[in-house]
Amino acid sequence: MEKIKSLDDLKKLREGMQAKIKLRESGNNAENIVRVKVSMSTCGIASGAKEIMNFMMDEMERQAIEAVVTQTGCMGYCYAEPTIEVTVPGHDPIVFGDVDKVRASEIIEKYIIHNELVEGILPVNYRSIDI
Amino acid sequence: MPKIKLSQRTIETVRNICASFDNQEGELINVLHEAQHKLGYLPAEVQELVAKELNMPVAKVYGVVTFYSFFNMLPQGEFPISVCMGTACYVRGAEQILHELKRQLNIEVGQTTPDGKFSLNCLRCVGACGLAPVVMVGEKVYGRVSPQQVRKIIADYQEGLIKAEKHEM
Amino acid sequence: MNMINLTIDNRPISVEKGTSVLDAAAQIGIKIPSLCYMKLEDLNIENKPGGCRVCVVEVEGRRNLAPACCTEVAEGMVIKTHSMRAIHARRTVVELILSDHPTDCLKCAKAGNCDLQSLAQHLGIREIHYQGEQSTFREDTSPAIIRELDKCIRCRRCEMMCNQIQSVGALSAINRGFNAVVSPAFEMNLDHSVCTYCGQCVAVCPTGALTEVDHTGAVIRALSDPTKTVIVQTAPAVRAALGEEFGNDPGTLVTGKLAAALRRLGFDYVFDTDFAADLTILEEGTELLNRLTAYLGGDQNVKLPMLTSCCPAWVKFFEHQFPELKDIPSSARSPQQMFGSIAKSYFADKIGVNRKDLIVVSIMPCVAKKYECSREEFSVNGNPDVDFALTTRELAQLINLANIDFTSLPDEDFDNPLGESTGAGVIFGTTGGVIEAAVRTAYEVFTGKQLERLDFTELRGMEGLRHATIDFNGLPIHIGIAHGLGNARKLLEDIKDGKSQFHAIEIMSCPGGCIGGGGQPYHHGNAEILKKRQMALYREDQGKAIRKSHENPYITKLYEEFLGKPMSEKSHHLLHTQYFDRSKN
Amino acid sequence: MADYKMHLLVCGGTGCKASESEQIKENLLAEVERNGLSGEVQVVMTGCFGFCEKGPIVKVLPDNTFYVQVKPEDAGRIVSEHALKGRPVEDLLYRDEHDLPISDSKHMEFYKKQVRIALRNCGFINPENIDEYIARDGYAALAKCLSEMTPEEVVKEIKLSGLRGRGGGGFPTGLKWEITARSVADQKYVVCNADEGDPGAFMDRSILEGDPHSVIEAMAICGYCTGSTKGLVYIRAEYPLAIQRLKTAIKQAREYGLLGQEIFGSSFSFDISLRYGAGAFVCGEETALIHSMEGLRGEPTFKPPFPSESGYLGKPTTVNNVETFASVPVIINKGASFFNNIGTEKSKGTKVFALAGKINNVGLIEVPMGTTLREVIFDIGGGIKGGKKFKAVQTGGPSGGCLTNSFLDTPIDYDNLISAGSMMGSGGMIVMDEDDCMVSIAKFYLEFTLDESCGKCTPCRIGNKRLFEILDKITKGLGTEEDLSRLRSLCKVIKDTSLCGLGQTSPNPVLSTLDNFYDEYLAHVKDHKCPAGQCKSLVRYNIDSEKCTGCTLCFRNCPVGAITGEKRSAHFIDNSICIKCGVCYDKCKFDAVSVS
Repeated sequence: MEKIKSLDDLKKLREGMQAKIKLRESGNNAENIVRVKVSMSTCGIASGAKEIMNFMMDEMERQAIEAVVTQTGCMGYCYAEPTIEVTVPGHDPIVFGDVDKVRASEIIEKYIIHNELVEGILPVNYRSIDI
Repeated sequence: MPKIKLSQRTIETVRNICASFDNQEGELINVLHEAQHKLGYLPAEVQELVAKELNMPVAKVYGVVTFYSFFNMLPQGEFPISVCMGTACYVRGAEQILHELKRQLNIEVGQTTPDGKFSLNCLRCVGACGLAPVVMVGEKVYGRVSPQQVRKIIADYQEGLIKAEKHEM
Repeated sequence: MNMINLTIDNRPISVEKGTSVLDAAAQIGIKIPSLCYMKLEDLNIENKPGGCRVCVVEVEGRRNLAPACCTEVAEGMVIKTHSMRAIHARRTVVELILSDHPTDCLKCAKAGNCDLQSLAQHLGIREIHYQGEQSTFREDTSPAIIRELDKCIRCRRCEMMCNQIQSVGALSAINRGFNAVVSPAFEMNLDHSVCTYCGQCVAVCPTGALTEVDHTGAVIRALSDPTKTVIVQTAPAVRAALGEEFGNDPGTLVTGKLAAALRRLGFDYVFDTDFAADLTILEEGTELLNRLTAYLGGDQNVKLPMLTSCCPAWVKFFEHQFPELKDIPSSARSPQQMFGSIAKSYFADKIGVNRKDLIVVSIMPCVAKKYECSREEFSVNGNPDVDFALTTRELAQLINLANIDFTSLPDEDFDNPLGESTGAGVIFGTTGGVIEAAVRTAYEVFTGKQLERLDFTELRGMEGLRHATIDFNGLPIHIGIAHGLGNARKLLEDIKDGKSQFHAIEIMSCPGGCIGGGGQPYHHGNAEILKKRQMALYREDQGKAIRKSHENPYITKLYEEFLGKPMSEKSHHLLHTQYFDRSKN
Repeated sequence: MADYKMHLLVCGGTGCKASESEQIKENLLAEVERNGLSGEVQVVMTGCFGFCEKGPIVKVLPDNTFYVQVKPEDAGRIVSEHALKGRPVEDLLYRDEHDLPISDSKHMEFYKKQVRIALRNCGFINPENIDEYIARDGYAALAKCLSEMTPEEVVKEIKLSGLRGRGGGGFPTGLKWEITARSVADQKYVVCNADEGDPGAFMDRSILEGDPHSVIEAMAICGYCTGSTKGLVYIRAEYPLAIQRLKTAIKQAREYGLLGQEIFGSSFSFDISLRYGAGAFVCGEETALIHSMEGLRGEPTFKPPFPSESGYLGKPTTVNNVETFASVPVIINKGASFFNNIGTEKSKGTKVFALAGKINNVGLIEVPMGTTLREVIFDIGGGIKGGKKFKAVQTGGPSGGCLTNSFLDTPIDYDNLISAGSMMGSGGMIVMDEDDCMVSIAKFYLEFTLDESCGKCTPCRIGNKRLFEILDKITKGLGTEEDLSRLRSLCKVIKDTSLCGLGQTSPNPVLSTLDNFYDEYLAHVKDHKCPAGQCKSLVRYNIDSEKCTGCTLCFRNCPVGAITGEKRSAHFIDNSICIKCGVCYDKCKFDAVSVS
């Protein structure tokens, strides 16, 4: 890995990363990729988040859905672990809670493919500071 | 206390751990962590060896081992079971879970079953309050445990569905 | 100097910055009660865990009460030491301590000398409002020390002495919360530990949790056995402290009354360990001169510096902690053991008593002496050279039992031949004394000249580590002195690293030497007492007609009649010993 | 399969469910069908919106319209107006403080109830990927400090922000840094206290698991300000995942040169290593923590000297907790005024709380200081589980107290919680309902303190033991009224005389329950009754012979054979044998077992 030696280096790296993310998120014209974030905190993992993450990866690969599945930290919805956030290109991210394999398949079959919402939506109820 | 004789391999393991921390007295807790991780528990003989390697009184080592609840001087069961006794778990019925575990395993807190399979302990909050009440078997966390589930969890281990971590001793 | 102004109990006071509230109050005669806190001024010994919370006081503007021992004065502080809040808290804290205490004071070894007992009395505690479970422990009896932890109040003084001062490390706080206590590793008995039996834990324990093993019963039994001849020896430091047990001021010399009391107790012969101290000087001094001569002659294998070996706790210390150095200390036995050995051979023959029928009792300022006389190498066919070692405190107990009014006793002399001693033998009881005694003899033997002055003030004092150079007729002899085993450790580390410049080193385990021994009347944290005892010994030395060991006529006679010369084969057999590596067990 | 153009989200939170959200969903579905929109509009039940006082709630996607206090009969209008014609139903819209309707919920005031500063990246970024952290302005604060600000300016900024220690004490962070900065020494240390020990608090774990770089960055900033080149994280060994993430993050930061020598080409060097706790709650106290890091028993020592002057290995040491550090980069990036504009007069910024216990939305939240307990528990937390009655909320862990109904509208900040008889602590909030016996809760906390006391000072070692014994006596029905005054008196002395924070605050759970639930204590000692029915010794199980069908289920499940009776005839419980396990009560299908 290159060392970051100055503020400028950092800015460059940051801009590069942001552009990449923007590309991903602006959806309509660029990367048409579904993004799934799995909350992998202690609670999440204890409730089976790892299995769900693997399941989502395998299942989407099997169905040839272009998707990136990543892990993230605690989203704060401990009562509904495992939780995942799904961003379908062109739509706001949606968080689903209590995701087991059945619900995960539903999310893929119905929401990701057909934009049909399924049970288990956790409405976002906070504001994060803008970066 | 029954005396045990450390195998040459164990002696080497402990010496290497101490050496990896430069035999510094100030690294005692890190050394003990590492030793327990490798050996499963910290019998008197291991503490004596650590004291010798770090060039410090064994009474002091023992003083530290007995201060921290994480350190064990007795071998734990093949599957150490810990019940979280944090407040969230408590108000959501951890006591009943503990009661049920004691009943099922027929041991008290701090004891190990005669076959050496299970030991039972209480744990401070593990911070998985969203899943209260929480039971840990080894490093695996079981959340929202009901007394009814206890039998099933124990059975899984008893039938060998889940394998234990192996320690040197 | 930076002065701080504050008010204590409505009285303004100005004290040096850094002073504790406890000390500041003491300066204007306000004695705030404390318990765990202990300080031996000038000896660098302070126990300040801030744990007992007895000394709490009210500080204006502060949310909670402040422990006077740990709290430093601050400008403008307003302190109330006896507000209702402070008194209530203090009493509650003491009640709590008592609620976890056996309170069997009437039959406790420490009764009358117990800090907790006096505190409860001081605070007028008549009821314990909070009763509950008490912590209980197994009693531990070793050859010298009894641990009765039910009486432990967790002041941690013993732990501090054992670790910070003595660097022995036999004791540590273990467990936590209500189960916390001070103990050897794995809660084993002391005799399974590296304990040296120096007894400093006993000396500072505020309660009856740590006491010496009581041998008074055995001595009474021996004294009343008509088939036994019972003789007694008494160590130098005892005469400078025993009086305290009977209300004398610290530093009062009671040598004559001591001899009288022992005689009234029924001992057949009343002797003096000082005699054996003189004997030690001849043996040890000769050994030193031999080593020096060899060294000056170019012998590379000679072990220098030579270390003294009178102190049994010190011997056990290096056997555990520095076994690789066990060839360095003098092979001379301690005065107690030399006495026992001579008594059961030379003296027994002289009076025609079989050694089995001769009982040797010693009165020592020390608890380790109990252990020393039980060491296997100091017995012949299972019969120990010294049968019982009593502490100064136990002797006081015996005197009381025998209905002797100590203070009104006449002064009497010791018996001969083992009761005659010189000033050199007397100062064995204080730090620096053994080496000064040795120098007095070694100088004259080595140089063949008379000393012009006998008081080597450069070797005296209370500093933990001291050194001096004595001119042996053009040959500078470097001498080191350590008291307290922690200080001794420093010198030993230097020797181990080959950095020591000394020719001879004197080591005593207890702070101040034997005058501060674990078997002496309790000092209750007052270092002045130790200093006064030290001065008393120097006074006794000053008053002696003979002040050099080699001039003791009975010593000369002993060599003529029995031993031949110092370091002879006979002395080797009777007066010297060997050391063991105890690091393995 | 259909491709929906519009989604109607109906809140399925407990609160909303209680107010007919099921019916709303049914009606909406019927209306959609009736209007022939089945293929275009989907009706879904969701989790709690966390806005229960305005429930039931219906949200429309994709335009984010937010309908509040919806009634089942409103379904028709929502479908016919909004779904069919694209016109929001005005009178169902949420109105702001000026009574203006807000259609796009993104602009709703409500979302300001939770503002995530410390948690800004948790659940957003992949914690094991430093690039994602950098993309969200990560390490920009450190870069700014090193290239544009002097250490004094950084300390000034932190002081100005009003940030106070989030670990419980609330000591001003900037001041702490300044003291260390002023201390002269050849080596100084920055310590992150990650020995999160309050039962029911897990915010530090979440931050370390979800955003470890924010802590690393802040520690480096602190090092720069105070003149320290070494950082240590003291972390609970019980947090293996947090340890692993932190290790990964440190490694990545080193690879990028963000830790190590001459960071950002400046002359400042800084690195971090880990130290592990070993299961001693008292090590959360900073002097105990330092002793533990030195390899000793974690016993606290008297302050002063404070760690800022003499800490780890006797060197000046700044100790801050995880959440405090996590807030620092934001303050530097966005300025002190951004931070001090949030919160109350003396408590600035936001605070993370871990909601747990008898609450619906157990989870991690972050709210501005000054938010009320009511908003936290009922809005964000979704109210009490199972529709039970709120009884108390415990804040501050074993050092805190239990707050009742009357404190629900108290704005949360350091000082208000203390004057209410509790404290902020690290931010655990355990909600209790009518089934919780407050004497037992006090006893539970005392038992915890007893287990965790280091045993060094008398009041904590013996005093708490005696407190526990008295409470135990009371829960067994053996207490007297005199015991209550004895409790109070002993509590005061323990607070007044204990050596460290653990002992000084350990009586709080007892005192606050004595203050707020005295009647409950009285019931135990005078009537020998436990109103919540939790104290087993005071409870009797009985079988109502009228209701009992003799199904033998209780008989078969009783672990001690206390139940007798013939099949198909009424059963009886022998209370001399009964161990009050409650199995019979749980098992009975006919409601025949009663508790008294």
